[in-house]
Amino acid sequence: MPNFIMSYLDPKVAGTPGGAGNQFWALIYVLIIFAGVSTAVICMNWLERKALAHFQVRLGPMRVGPHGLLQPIADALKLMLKEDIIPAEADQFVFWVAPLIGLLAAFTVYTVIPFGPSQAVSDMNIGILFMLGVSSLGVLGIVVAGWASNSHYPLIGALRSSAQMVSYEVAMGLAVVSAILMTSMNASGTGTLSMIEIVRAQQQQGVWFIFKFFPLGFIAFAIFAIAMVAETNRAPFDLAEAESELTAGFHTEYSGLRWSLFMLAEYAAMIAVSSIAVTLWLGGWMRPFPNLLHAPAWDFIFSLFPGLTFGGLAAITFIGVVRMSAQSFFKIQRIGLAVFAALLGLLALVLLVIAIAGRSADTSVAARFREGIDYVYWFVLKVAVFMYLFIWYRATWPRYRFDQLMKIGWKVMLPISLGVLMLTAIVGVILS
Amino acid sequence: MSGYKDDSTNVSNGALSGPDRSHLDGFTPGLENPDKTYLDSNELIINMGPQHPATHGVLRVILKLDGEKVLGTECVIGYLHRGVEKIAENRTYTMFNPYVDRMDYCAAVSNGLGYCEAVEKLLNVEAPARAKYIRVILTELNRIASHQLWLGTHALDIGAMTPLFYTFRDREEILKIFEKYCGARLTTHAFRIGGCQYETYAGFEKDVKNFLTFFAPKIDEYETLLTTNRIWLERTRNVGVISAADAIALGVTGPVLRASGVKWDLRKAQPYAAYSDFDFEIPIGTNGDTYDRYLVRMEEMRQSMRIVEQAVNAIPEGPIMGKVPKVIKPPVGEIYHSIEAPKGELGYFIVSDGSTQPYRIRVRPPSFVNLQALDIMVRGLLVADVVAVIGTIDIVLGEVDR
Amino acid sequence: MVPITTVHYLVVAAALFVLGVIGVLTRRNVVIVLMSIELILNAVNLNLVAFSRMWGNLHGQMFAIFIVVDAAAEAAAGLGILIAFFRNKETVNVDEIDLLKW
Amino acid sequence: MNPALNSALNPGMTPVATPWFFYVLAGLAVLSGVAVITRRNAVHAALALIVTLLSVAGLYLMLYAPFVAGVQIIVYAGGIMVLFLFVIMLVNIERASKDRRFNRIWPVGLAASCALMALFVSAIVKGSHINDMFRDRGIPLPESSNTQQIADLLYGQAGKMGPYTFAFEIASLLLLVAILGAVIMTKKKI
Repeated sequence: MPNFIMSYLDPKVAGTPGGAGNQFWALIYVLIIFAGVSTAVICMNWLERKALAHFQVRLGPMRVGPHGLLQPIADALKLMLKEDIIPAEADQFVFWVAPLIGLLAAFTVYTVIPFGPSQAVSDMNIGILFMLGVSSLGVLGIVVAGWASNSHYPLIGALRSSAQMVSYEVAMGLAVVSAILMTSMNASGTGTLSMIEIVRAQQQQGVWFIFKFFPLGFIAFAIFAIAMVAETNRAPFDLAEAESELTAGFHTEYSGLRWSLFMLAEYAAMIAVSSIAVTLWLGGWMRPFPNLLHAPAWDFIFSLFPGLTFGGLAAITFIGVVRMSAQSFFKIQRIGLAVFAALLGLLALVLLVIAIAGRSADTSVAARFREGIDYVYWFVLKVAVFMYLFIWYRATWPRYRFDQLMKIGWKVMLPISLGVLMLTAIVGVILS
Repeated sequence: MSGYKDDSTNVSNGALSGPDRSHLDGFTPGLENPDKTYLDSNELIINMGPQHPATHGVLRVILKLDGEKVLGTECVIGYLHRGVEKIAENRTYTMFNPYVDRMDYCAAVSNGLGYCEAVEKLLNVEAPARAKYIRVILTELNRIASHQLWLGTHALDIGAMTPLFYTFRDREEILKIFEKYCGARLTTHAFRIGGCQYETYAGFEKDVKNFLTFFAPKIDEYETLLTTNRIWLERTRNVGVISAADAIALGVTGPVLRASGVKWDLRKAQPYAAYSDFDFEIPIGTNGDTYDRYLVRMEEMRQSMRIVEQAVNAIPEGPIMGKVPKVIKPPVGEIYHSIEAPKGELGYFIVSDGSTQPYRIRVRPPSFVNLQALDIMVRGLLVADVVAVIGTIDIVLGEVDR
Repeated sequence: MVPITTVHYLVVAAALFVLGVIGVLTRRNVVIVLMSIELILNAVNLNLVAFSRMWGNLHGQMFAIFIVVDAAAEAAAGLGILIAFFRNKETVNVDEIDLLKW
Repeated sequence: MNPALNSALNPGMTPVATPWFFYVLAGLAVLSGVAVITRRNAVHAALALIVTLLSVAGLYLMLYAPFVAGVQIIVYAGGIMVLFLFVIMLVNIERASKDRRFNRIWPVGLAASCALMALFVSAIVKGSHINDMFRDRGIPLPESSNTQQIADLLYGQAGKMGPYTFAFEIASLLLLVAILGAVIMTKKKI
């Protein structure tokens, strides 16, 4: 039934596939997102190892593929083929199911993340509430994994992690509420919990919420940015898996594929919380200055960015090819890197062609593609900044101690976020 | 856990004052009432080590925990015991010299210096001035290398990954000098009884001076990473506090003692080698906490650079070997000689029966003695602090177990 | 397929309620008894929300939200009592909780 | 235009999802409910309860109550159940897992529950078939503004109190009391 399949590409239909009840496209979106997030996690794996290595005056993976580009694939293969050990005294069923809980929680969140005004699986009326709720389910996987391992280090890691995530959720939730409060600063005085509507509210009010009521929006954003690091168990709040204290915390007893599922869940959760931050405070899919520079010419200029970015990456890769040692030992690596550069260049070319083809007509398929690419590009770019920050934190800071973590969560972040919430409400009432 | 005795190590109930435990808010780890804990459920007894990322080798610490709080610890050592002292009884004095390098393998040069000087004292010979200067240069370089290793691993234990790679990058330069001088990087066997075996290679002074100019900004680089880092401050300040009285009573030496405010450094107190010729300060701390120990060691690296600079500028010409007989046969007697190794007082007690082999050698390793302070330092703190304190004591298990 | 009506939801809610009651009346472990109470509360909530849809107003949903609040309070207090009890008696079985004071 | 899009454009009493979803969710809820009361291990029971809670949240979504569903997930599954798991880990369940599962009077309890079940069945049968009490009133309940309407009920529209504002404040007081009570009961020294 081509009608059923094509219905979503019809430019007259607005809304997300889930919202429009279009189950076929919703399923396609779910698959795209699953594949996309998995790929992003793999890229993130490579990027983290390389970036961390360069922070630390070393090279990182260099052997598997040119500049270690194939390293994540090799890692994934290794982890899949590795023996999956379940300790004899462990609770078999719970041990088996724990990583899946974390993974499910991390991936379910993506159903409401808006990569664009209609580039989301579903636009739920309670989007942000759903997101916070489901991402808080991830802690169950960790707690249960620590318990099921039937070993002391994982148990301590699990207890730490549950206390940590529960207490940082409070500050996180309050910061989110102050952003939601800002959505109601319009003529009708009605706010929204829908992720798409939150971005639209920023567009209507002409300001990203990070700059709204400066510095209130910024403080709320900072609270969220700190809490989300704690929420995802990353350095400097990685107490649940503190290597030097608890060997590996809650996943000490895990190995092979099951362990890699934990890692997948962790990185997926990182991307998910970064997406929340981007949606709530950094304008989601919007390009910079959508209201100030709204002429079609500006639209065209900004739509060139995706192509130019990939072009730049291709150029950097090509410089890498040229600079690579000419020894015959590196011949295959050189060819591989050149092919990679060519692929990137091709991608850049395709993106540029789409941008140019879709520049004028608003209803053509090319224009819709151009728009969609634009939205996803800006969204992903903003998320990528957060991903880089995660790596940067890890390279820079020592780890907090458990009591200090709790102190910061309850005695610093909670009062500040409460204060920001009240001030936002007061300022909003005064200004409206 | 069998073999775990809680009362044996409780120094604080005895003559010593013990660290300030006011942060325990009323909860006393109950030796009087060992079954009562926070939740009144059973305590958690966990084995930290012998295979654990943060115990610096094969130290095994049995931790008695109440949740995260440490009620008591017991160190189980001996996993790296090689019987170095016993081996000495079956080796000649010269043959035993390389063995001492294997004790504190992070500061092998200091070990060799202590042993050679002890035997020289027993033989009643003295190394020539040039040899003494070379010894000082190499020993101080080795002190810097040892402190670098300590800094990297200590920071890694507390969760900062990056300093480890910075310090290893810079330690490499020192190891290169060692390699050029004597062919070995880690267990150098740099000195011989009576002086040095090797004359310095051409360009030794230049290399050392290059290193000094190279390294001065690097210390500042480490300090920018850590010294004013808020998390680092919170993790190290008031952690693992040991008072001067406790430290002295436990026999703690080295930077751990000096951080508690005791100005005791054998290089000044009883100068050996050529240390009396040089002008340097002894950094001391005030609180005796982990942060003070960190600062003391950082400052010690700077002072070592000062010493090296003075020594390399004033290195005299002359022979490098004293008048030592081919076969070393010390007179009957005994001798104790100690030097200031990077980790503290490294002493050698040698009993000679007049033969070519020592009758008995007893080593007083600084790590072994300092490790005793672990229990008193970590009681009432959290698990994460145990790791930090093990790091700050700066133990090397090769030296603890010998 | 039969369209889903309010009655369907009522049947599910009744089943959950009875399961909860069975749990409360027969299990010994206090933790599981508390969980069974959560089952009962959920069954009630499901009924309220189903009726809310049936009548087409939101009062049932409001009640459901208040019951969730109540369940949170109940869980906190119940588990607090459980921990206090476990500290003194070293047991989590209801039929051993037979003293008013100890 | 396909029928699915049609239904999205006129929000009414059309089902959010197919009946198929209902049966899956209801089955999951009841089956894991059974697991809750029969599992010997408290952690298994807690996991089963989480499945029940999430299925019930799904049923709420089908009943046009997305906000209640969100609250259910965030408070029940994310908060209360973590608390339960935490407590299960704190109290020593080694002994509890070897004990008898059911108390001595379990036949009585089961009989009473069966009687309750019979009561429910009769009530539902009577209500649906004889009095036709449970017919749909056909009043639309818009899903897209559910949260806003609940907010109106809770906080009131601009300037005046809603019907539940006072109750809401009381509920927060109840939570405060519960927190204080839990703290006092569990902490020995305050």
